[in-house]
Amino acid sequence: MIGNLPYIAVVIFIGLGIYTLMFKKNLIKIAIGIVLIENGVNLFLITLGYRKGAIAPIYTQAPSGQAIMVLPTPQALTLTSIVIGIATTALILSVAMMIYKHYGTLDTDQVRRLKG
Amino acid sequence: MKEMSRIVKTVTNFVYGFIIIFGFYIIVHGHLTPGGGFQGGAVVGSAFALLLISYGSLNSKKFLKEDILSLFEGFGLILFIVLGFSGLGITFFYNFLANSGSWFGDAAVIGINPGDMNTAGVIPLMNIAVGLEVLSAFGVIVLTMASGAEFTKNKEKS
Amino acid sequence: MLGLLKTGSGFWSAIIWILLVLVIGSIVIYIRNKGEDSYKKNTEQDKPFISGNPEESKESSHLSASHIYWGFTEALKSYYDPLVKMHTGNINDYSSWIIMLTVIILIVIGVNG
Amino acid sequence: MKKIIFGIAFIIFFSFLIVSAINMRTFGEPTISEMDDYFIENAQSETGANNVVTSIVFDYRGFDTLGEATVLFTAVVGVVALFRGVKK
Amino acid sequence: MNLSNHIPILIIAIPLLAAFLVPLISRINKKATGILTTLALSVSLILTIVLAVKILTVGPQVYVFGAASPSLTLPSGLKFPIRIMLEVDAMSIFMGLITAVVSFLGAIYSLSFIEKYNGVDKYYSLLLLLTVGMFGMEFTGDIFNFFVFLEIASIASVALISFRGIDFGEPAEAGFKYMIVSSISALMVLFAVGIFYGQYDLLNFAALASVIKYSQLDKIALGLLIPVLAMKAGAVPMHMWTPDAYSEAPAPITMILVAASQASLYALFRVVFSLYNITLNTLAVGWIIIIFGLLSMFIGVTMAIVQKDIKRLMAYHAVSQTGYMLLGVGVGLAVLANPEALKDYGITAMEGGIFHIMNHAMYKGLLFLTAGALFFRTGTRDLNKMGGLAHYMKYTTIFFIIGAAAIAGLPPFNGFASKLLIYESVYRFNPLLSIIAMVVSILTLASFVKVFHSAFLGPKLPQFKEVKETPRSMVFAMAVLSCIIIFFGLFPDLIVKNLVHPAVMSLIEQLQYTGTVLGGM
Repeated sequence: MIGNLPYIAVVIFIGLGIYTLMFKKNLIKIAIGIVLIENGVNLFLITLGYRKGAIAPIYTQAPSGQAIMVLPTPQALTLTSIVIGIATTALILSVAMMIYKHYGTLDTDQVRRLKG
Repeated sequence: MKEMSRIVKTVTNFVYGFIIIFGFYIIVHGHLTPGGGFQGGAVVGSAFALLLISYGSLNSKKFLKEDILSLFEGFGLILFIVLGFSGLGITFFYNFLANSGSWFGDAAVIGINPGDMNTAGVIPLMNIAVGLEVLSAFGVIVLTMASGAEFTKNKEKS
Repeated sequence: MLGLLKTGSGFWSAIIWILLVLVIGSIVIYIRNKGEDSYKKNTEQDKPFISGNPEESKESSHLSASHIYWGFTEALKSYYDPLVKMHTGNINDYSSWIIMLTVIILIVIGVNG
Repeated sequence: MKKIIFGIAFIIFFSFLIVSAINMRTFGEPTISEMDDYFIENAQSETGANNVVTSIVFDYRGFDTLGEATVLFTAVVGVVALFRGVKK
Repeated sequence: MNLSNHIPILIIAIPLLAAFLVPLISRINKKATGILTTLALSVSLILTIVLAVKILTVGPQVYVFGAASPSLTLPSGLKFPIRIMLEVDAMSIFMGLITAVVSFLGAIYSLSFIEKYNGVDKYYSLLLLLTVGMFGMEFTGDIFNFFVFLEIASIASVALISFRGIDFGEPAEAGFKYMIVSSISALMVLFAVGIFYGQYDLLNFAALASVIKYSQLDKIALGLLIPVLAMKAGAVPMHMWTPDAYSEAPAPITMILVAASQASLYALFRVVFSLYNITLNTLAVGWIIIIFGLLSMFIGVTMAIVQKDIKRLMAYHAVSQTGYMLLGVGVGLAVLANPEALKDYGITAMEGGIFHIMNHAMYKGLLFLTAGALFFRTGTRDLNKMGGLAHYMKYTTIFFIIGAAAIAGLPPFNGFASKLLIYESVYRFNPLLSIIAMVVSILTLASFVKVFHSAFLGPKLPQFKEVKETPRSMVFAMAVLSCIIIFFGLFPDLIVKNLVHPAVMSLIEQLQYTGTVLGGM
């Protein structure tokens, strides 16, 4: 039963992010929500790659007699997705700064000149 | 951003060189130890952020030039894609240096070994290219957003 | 034949259509020319006639966009009011709708297998 | 009213996520790992890199890495373009 | 080395290299950036055409990165591919052609359009990156690689949408909204990738398609993928970002954004047809897509009628036209498990839907370019403030008439051909759907009559005395699109037989797609 607890944690991360996106009214908080989902998904990938009692997939000075290694692909994927996440966050925050300059507010109820 | 107190600046002076060297160590040893171009680049980028925060965005302009950083960024990216292109005789991204005996061309000892710098073919070169790109990209983003923050704040008062 | 598109229950050819339009159009023009010509240039017939009222200036007589189809939108007011109201422009609603639709699709797929 | 409907939608969505988490393979015991075993066994001889992750990042999945570097470059160009003309 | 084997990667890599070079070149010469961009995009247009000819005669092409040979998908007797590969079949190259044409014309149009802004080098760099992202989404055969290119395309689009954000607030707002929704969609795609990886330890589309079981988790992955990809394509009721983003972006970018949203549509079709195919309940999923289509068509067009901003109006039409594509392909999906009905009318419906993608990219691109020309000369997008512009901009008026007639489905333009295919085949599936589609077409005509009347007709207005015809490069881009529209309208059978039908067959026949990677099955 405890076997799937890490996945539950991942799902809670994603759920919190979605909740933030749906119900929080501040643009910066919405950016935080995106980051939460992103971390949840990254954690999900890493969790998929774990193998009990295994070592990191690096042969340099690895402890001898320990043959099993964790799955390397999810680590590579997570590395890629982390960098993508940084890029996304930087752009979101810059645009939010621009909005603040022109609108003077970060409230989603007021940042809606485009509607209808 | 204002500059911070003398304590912070002194500590920064001590630390930032080590952070940058540590970052380059991670970049160069990417094919042997944990890390690689992205991780090392991010470490160096954090040193830039530290400098920016402790010295304030106005003072740090003197030693962190956005212009030069973006030049480095373009250089790193072009090096990366050119390394990809140079495998084109066989396929794009073909590791043409691995096990060839020339630069970084030694065959690795199979199994657990202490590690040899001169292995892995184009991977160390790509690590350096990506590291250069990432560190300058982080520098440019941090600097631009700092001046942008200044800009948005000034506009708000007027 | 070139330009013949089979549509399952028939065919469509733009070239035949154009030829037909040309033929029918020339017939129409021919018939029209046979009629009596009572139009004379540079007389009273040329001037606009608005029930005897003076003609408005050219600039103000242009109908702007928001007046076009006023009747249509007025008649469908009960349809348009909630629809326009739905487009709030609020970013929370944007993401909420995505989640909403995801849930609906997940339920449909889950039920129907 | 709208908030309640969206709230219910959120709860259902979350429960679907929980279902997917429970159905996932057991933590720590990957059942199928052919591709990763291939990497672990052959990365050293094929690429010469001791670090398997790096050999995946730059060799087996090198094109992803190019894309990732491109994303970072795009973000930098985007941020600079957004704040262009700002006094330096 | 034989370069003809490397065409798929060169199409992506040459604009990418140019995108990296543009900021460096601009330090030497600002003017050269536009020329370099156009040159790179024209090279990739030519290569795309060459590749299209090759694929339509020889068959699907694969390109494996870093392998000992470009077509070595399974090294040393493995049963699964380990490297990233591009897999270009008839459907991918169909979308690739659209992308290549649209981005090339967008770059040419930009040569004059973007002159008055500063930061031109960044603009061109981002335009090239957006094109790279679209090409990557269309050509890739790897599901994680698809996510990476999706992110490239969305980040570049956001930066371009908010390109005018330094002077106005609205572009930044539109960019923020688009960024949030596209981040959600990309992260959901990544979550689905994780689900697939966790079950099958594979990341390749074709290899996944051959082992997929449609288990509980696969259902959840499908349920996450369909709405987010439909959202990126602009399906109602997740279309709200479309008018915001399309109206605030510079006009040539709007034209490319239309093609970018169609790349997501392509991904949706690829997931449903090539990845799952008949393992899923085709009737249920088909009806989901049909209902998306119906809602998009109807709500899109009715919202368009009440708009006052010319680009916003056209953006709602883009939503409405996306509905036709979803309708046509959805009918094809609904009868996928029924070979008789599929042969009877399903394939025709899909041909209509797929053909409409290309037609839509062309005429909607043309319409957005004319709107951009009006904005370029008058400085306003508000229809209430326009009038009498036909006196000053004769070419633009003609191009607008062609585009409006094509979108409304008037014969003999190309919109009519694809809409006719959809009407006649969908009628045999369910007559009601066909009737709604026709009503939507009439409403489309009505709203474009409104635009035509309020922008072009009427007396000469004093405030537009200085307005001239647009510069030559803009006229050139619009003229090329008009010629394509007229050609497609006159000879639709050529396109349907040679391009659209192979594309449809490559979607329907899953074994062909998987067999290209996994060997003869």
